[in-house]
Amino acid sequence: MMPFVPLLVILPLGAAFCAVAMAQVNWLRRLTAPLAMAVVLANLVISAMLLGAGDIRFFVGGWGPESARGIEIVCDGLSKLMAVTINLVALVAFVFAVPYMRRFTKVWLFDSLLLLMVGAMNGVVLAGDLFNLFVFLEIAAIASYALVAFGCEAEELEAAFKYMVLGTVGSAFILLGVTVIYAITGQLNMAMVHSLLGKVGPGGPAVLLAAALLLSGLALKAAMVPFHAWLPDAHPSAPAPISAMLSGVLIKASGVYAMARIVFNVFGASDHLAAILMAMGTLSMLIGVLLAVGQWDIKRLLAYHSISQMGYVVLAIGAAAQVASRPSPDMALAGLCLFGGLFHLFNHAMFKSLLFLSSGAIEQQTGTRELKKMGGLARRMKVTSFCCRVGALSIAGVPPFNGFFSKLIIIIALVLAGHEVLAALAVFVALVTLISFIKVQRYALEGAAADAHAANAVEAPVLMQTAMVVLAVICIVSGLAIVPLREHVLGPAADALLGAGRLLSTGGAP
Amino acid sequence: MSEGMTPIVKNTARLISGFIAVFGIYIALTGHISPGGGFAGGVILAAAAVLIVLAFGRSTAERIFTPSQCHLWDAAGAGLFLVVAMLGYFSGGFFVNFIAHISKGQVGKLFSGGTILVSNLCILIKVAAGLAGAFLALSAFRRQGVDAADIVVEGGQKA
Amino acid sequence: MGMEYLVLMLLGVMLAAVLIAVETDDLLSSVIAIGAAGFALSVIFLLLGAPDLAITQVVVEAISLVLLIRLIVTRRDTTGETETPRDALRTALVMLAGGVLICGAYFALAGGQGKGTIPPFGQPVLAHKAGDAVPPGVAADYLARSAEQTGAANVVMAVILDYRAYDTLGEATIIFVAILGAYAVLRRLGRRRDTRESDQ
Amino acid sequence: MSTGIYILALAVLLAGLYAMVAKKNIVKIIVGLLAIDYALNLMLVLVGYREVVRAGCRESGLPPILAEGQTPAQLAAMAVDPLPQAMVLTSIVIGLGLTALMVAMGIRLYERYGTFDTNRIRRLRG
Repeated sequence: MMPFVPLLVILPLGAAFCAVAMAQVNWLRRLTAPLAMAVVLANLVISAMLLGAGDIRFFVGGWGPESARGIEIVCDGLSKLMAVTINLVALVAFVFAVPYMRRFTKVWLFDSLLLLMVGAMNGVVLAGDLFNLFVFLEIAAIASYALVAFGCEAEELEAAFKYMVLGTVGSAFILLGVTVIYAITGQLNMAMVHSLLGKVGPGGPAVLLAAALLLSGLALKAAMVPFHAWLPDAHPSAPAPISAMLSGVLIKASGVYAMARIVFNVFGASDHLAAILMAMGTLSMLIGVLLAVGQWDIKRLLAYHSISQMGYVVLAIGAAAQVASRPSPDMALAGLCLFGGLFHLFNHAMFKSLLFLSSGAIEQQTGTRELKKMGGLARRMKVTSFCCRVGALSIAGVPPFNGFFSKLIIIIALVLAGHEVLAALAVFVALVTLISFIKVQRYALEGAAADAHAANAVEAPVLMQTAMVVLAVICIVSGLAIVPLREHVLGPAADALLGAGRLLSTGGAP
Repeated sequence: MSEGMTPIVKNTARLISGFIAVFGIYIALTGHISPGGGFAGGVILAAAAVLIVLAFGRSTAERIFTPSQCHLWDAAGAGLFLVVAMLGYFSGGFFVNFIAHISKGQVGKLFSGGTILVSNLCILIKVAAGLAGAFLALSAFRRQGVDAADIVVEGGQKA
Repeated sequence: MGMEYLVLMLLGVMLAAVLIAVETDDLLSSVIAIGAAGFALSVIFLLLGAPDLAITQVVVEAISLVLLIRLIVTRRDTTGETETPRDALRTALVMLAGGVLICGAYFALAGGQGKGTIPPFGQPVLAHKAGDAVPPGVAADYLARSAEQTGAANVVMAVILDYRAYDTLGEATIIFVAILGAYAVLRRLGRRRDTRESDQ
Repeated sequence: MSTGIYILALAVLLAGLYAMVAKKNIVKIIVGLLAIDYALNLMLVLVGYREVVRAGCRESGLPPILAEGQTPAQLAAMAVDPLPQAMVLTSIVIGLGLTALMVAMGIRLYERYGTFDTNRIRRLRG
């Protein structure tokens, strides 16, 4: 299995280079989308096969483990979970994009930019080296800036520019944090840095400075609440498959994943970091949902819900860090928190992509994003409305769907960890989410058509339906298959984070 | 002709651009033994192209290098770099400096450092073509009149 | 020793140039001032033993200046800056963040050899002495063994294109993706007109 | 003294941050991006800089390039850190790419709105 790991990054990057070259030849230009789909499918197969293999450490350039001279690619449980999520959503987005992107010019640019973004996100989740992580974060970010502006309309350019300014500030903080870490330890390899930070004293001022810089930079990328201003503009402005990718995986891979990796595997879970994560998570959860309730633009509403739902994940991860940093940590409880958080992360990738794709289908068929102008779509767009309903029920946490289980686990874990108030807040947010999505159902799918466009809407093309149905099925199945998922995917992912935490709590902590 | 700058600038550019290009290639070729490297060389080579675009105007420059060619070379350079990296797969890893495993050459001479020389050349091609193409695309948006006409059409349709 | 003062002086020049660039009203002066800061930076690189970076910084600076001047030269922005209450809030926020950052950096730097601080200027982890908590790091290895392991005399190139070539793949991809993005943004029309008309 | 160098570099960073977040002109924002980039690159190089004691007096470290007649051991004892320089090279490239993309967006925004002032470029609510 080992030689296949770097292919997750190389294949999309190489395919993107090929796609650009192919697009310069007339008869090859149409083949970029099939090439992209084939490559992402291959990636999905590889990452699914990796699930069965153990943890893999791959040293690029053949420089062995003894000195960390080269760059290390780490493929542990968490990386595998993220890789499967990324490639699954990317494949669905590519399939959806074939009919959807017909309206746009130069689709080959879209294909190669999206391929580069997918490759870069795979690189992020496989990185075992801090600077390498930063480089791939930056590729994914730059590709997403360009993709948000892909329509070249005034609002899209404005949103992309705003996104780009804040994203660049975030990257600057991350690079400064990496600089400080390198200055203290002289290493960039995450495992090496972790053991050396234990030696120089984890509570030292420089270590705290580095942690603050890295966390605030990554929080900007993850759109946690004090830093969330760009998200509600950027995500709705992008074309629908890109909105699905951005909300579905980019904020997770380059925000939440990197945050969890750095808190647990580089600095080691500690009380301050856990408190920061929990505060950010709670604030995002509450403020995101409260801002979402008043929205009438369907894509903006979904974008605000992304902030709120990512708040759940960060809150759960923070609670896990808090439990793991206690004097006598209850690792089973920390594992439960992480299990809930990571399960919600996976579920959110599925249902939020589904919702963005169905909103894209609705926008294309009715020509509007305003909820008030829609209406009665359930009769005219049966498949799309079915999928939209599945997504809405999942995100609202209605029992048989996956969102219910992950929220339930997070709430139980919070209660067990002694945070009853936060658990109550989480329940409250779930209720508000439900209300907000009842509004979507009421105005978009039920009732009478508000104007001629909505009245004349027809069902979306077959490929778009296929993409949405695949995600809807996953939403239903993953809710029911929770036990095997925990066994094979989510359990190893939580262990990957807690493994290092356990080392720290028995070994080097002061 | 109105396009481009004055004849003085054009003649100077004609004289100098070749030297700039050669210097860029030199910087890239000797990257592994002296300061420089593929990226700096590529930017210098692109500077020669930028000089041509600025001095002679966009349409004259497009007779020498078209945007399509720039894309092609850009992708080819990046692809070749990846191919060099992938060749290492046969000697047991990714990005292995397989040439240096066979023969390192004499340190400080041109043919040393294995794949470093080849990679520098790939990056030179990639960066030069990419930046030259980007500058061509940017200079298409020079005149305000054209841009303004576009707004009216677009805005009219949007409203 | 004198070099430290030279660097400090050049840094002062750089800071002044950046402040002028940020605060001046004329956009062309602003761009030229930031260019001056960039060239001062390349001299600092040269003084600090980084000739590779000095060369790259000079040429990149030249290209970025051409790009920026291309942006402003035919586009006159006659409107003055409009001030809103939000701007004052943002300025205050930046000042606050800056104060926190400077304080944090001061504490992270102070204490010299203390535990968990950044090593003082001129004595990085690389210049390890016996008894330090942290071993000399990966860089010592690169310096001592790159000629033998890669055959390249320029250690920076050996690091970039051999030890850490995977990063360089990322670097090449970054410039590729940025240029591709610029192309995407610069398309005259993002959406096809015919389909849009038939939609409406 | 040595702290002063770091603090000055951070001051450049803050000036850039101020321009990026609080300034209302697209050109000023790009200028701020460049300034942030300079400061970050400078921080990295400062972190890798090293003074050596030769014949009793302190001298600046050598560039990490093996010159004629030098042995790798001498280099290891006296050269500055090559790894931050490699990182800076990547960071410079990132800065150039971001600048190119921002200039492209600035041109399009000017074309759509007829101004560089972001207070007038405000159709979105957030």
